[in-house]
Amino acid sequence: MSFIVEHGPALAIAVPLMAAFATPLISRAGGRARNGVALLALLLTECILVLLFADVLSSGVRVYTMGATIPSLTSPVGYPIRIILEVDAMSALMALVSVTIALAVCIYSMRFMRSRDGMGYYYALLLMITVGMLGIVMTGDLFNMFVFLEILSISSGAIIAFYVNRGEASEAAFKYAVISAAGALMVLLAVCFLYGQYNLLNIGALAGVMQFTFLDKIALVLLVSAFALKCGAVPLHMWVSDAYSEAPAPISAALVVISQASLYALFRVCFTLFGAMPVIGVIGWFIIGLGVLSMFIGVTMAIPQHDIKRLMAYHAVSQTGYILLGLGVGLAVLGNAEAIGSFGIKAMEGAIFHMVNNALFKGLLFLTAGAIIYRTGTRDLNKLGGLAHAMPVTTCFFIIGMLSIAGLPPFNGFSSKILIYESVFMFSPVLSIIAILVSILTLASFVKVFQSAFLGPKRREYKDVKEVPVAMLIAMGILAFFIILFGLLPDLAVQWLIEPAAKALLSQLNYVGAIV
Amino acid sequence: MISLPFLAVMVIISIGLSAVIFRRNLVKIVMGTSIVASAINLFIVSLGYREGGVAPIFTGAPTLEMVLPTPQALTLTSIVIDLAVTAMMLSFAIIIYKHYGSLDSRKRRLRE
Amino acid sequence: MIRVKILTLVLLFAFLVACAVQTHPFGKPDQTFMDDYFIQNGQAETGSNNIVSSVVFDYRGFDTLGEASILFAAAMGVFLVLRRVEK
Amino acid sequence: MKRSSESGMSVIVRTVTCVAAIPVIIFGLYVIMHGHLTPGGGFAGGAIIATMTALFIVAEGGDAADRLGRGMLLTAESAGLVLFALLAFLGLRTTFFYNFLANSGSIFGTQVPFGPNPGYLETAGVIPLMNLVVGLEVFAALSLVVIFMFSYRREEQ
Repeated sequence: MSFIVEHGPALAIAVPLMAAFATPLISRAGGRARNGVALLALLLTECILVLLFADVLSSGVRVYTMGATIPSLTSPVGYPIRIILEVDAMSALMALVSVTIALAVCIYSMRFMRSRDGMGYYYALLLMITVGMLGIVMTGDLFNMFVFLEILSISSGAIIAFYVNRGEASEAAFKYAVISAAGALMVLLAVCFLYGQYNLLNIGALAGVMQFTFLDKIALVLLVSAFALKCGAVPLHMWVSDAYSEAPAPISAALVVISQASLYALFRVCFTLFGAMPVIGVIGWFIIGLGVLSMFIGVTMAIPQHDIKRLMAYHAVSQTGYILLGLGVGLAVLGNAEAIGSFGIKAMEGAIFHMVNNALFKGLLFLTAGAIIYRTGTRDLNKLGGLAHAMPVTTCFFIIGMLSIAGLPPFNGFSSKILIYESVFMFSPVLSIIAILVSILTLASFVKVFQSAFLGPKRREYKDVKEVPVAMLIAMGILAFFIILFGLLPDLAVQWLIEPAAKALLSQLNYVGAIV
Repeated sequence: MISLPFLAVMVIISIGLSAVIFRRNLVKIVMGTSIVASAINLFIVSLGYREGGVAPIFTGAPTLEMVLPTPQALTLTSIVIDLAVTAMMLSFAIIIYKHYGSLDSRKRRLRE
Repeated sequence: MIRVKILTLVLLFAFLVACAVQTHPFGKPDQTFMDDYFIQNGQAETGSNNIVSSVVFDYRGFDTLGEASILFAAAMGVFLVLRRVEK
Repeated sequence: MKRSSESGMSVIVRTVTCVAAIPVIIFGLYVIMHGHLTPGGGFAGGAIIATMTALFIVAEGGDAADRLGRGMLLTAESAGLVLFALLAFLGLRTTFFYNFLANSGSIFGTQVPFGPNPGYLETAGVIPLMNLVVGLEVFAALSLVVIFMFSYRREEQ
């Protein structure tokens, strides 16, 4: 047990990686074996991460030095020379969420994608996506983060183009690939600037020696814009709607978590790498601006859509805005201990909680959209109707997701949004009012979807439609279970999961101190 | 004081960017990103140059004054990544050509 | 429209040149302690004459694993995209 | 209808390709195996050998792309990566990616004196082994990418 915890960070990345490498070989033995191995690898990773999370909660930051004589030997000569994985509460939480969603996506894909060809490649890429997400959230090395960002971009880009018979899918994938390449090159250029000055690549060590010269500020700007591009904040959201709506439905759910990984990278850079910069508040305001724009434009563009997945894609942009708003408020008051204590930490808790919740309810909604497509074969809301009679369980899951994303009690979206509203109100009432307004618009938009897809008389062309297979229901059930759990016990969730993560993000010195 | 190699890198990055911004042909967009990536590789390598240094390899090394090894390792990684990205984008371009019979980005929803 | 694009490009170029001006003079890196460590101790610790190799496969081996898996992901992606699909 | 690129190029090109194959492959293997002594390594050497696949397809024409064993190359790619990860796992008694063979006295474990030396093959621990498996993986992956792209174009005509 202690062996697993000690080597946990490396094992959590290596296990799905190994499974991905072996997938083309195992595919020869048949689809069942391949699915089993993928599922097993993800379950194993989940177990490792649960142990790791428990350990991080009790004993603080865990570092893992690749290839050193002992894992905790980070700086043998006063500075790190090897790649170091660094897991604090925030990383562990994000890793846990990523793998949970990946698990649900994997179970869902077993039935959803069953009759398609090329499934060996699909599962290999799904596992690679998991590896990329885990790598980004757990690595403590800037260049390593770039490498994992590229793994994530390439594997998700390929899998967006899964339906090669549709021209739009390959177009969306091309767009996504160009955008990802641009973002990754910006990250690489920023890494070059930092390396050229300090001859270091480790995030913690760099944060310790940072002088905030002109080039450092350029690097910060490049990193912030690259990760904002990758998470789909508004002025840079042009890829989101295409990529989410053209990807297979389970992958749309995974794409939500991919944006969360980029958000994690954004906040790791802002709070840890540049946390001591005197003018970091400006970046905070910039992120608040991005957040408000994303919230508002995302939801207004969602309302007129009649393609169910495109509509949900714009809502994903809008929900990203809430997270950016909350963490931006935290960043804007970072230097001010009093403000942090009174509302800053609450705003960040709300944002991190919303990050978790967003992955859950957005994932659930995309999976229900997939269920609708699986049975009816259309994404057009005008052609749908009366599905509540035929698919009662899916309808229930959709209602749960809908009420949760709109922030109605007793679901988890309410708990996180109320934290954001309260704390942002103390910072600036106008922002809080905009957030509430957006929430109402979200509800209106989803009521429209619910009404046109599920309510109404049973349509003649869908008279053979029945409930989706049980594997898909299990996958949706896992997410719905966590939504209800976090909705009913928000205090416990905040106390045990969210608060340590927010504190970890704020305590830059702990992160740096674990390295040097 | 500006160093010529760094200026050259920036010029090449601008050439690549201009290809991405002005060209409508998908293959030329791919070429543009590839040029930018190569320019950044050049930048990493030139960051690690030390005057009078030789390659950091001890087999028959004439002197112990060596250039920095880490940038070369990073460049190796980033070359392979660039190769993978280019292969991926080219195969998307192949599919798009198959569907629309053209590589012009103006013909469809796709704008830069 | 074309003017906006040219203006964007000129601004980007100016921005990049400003960065190049701020970078250290070519051939004289500011700090070299990490790389000097590799040159001094790489041969003893890993036994490899080629320090770049020892950085690639030992000190930064995890990057290389990531790099190899990127190639794997790209190959899988190309096969997935260019597979035979019955219509 | 067969174009010239379908049925291959002239007999001169094909003969030269066959003649060139041996030195190119040997040079690739040399670059891979001497990765810890001279410039190069698994990535460069694998790419050198993979150029042979591309040259072969160009010279022999489209049908050659189908004759090359895709299944075997796919196996080689996966096997190379699995072995690479396994070599990293074997160091897990100390840490992931620990160079457990260096200076150990066993295979590739000879101690090397500091400073310039003529280069001894039996050094560097797991680095030569990793070079080898990475070379295998890179060769297989690049060859497969080339083959897939080439034969896809043919199927569409």
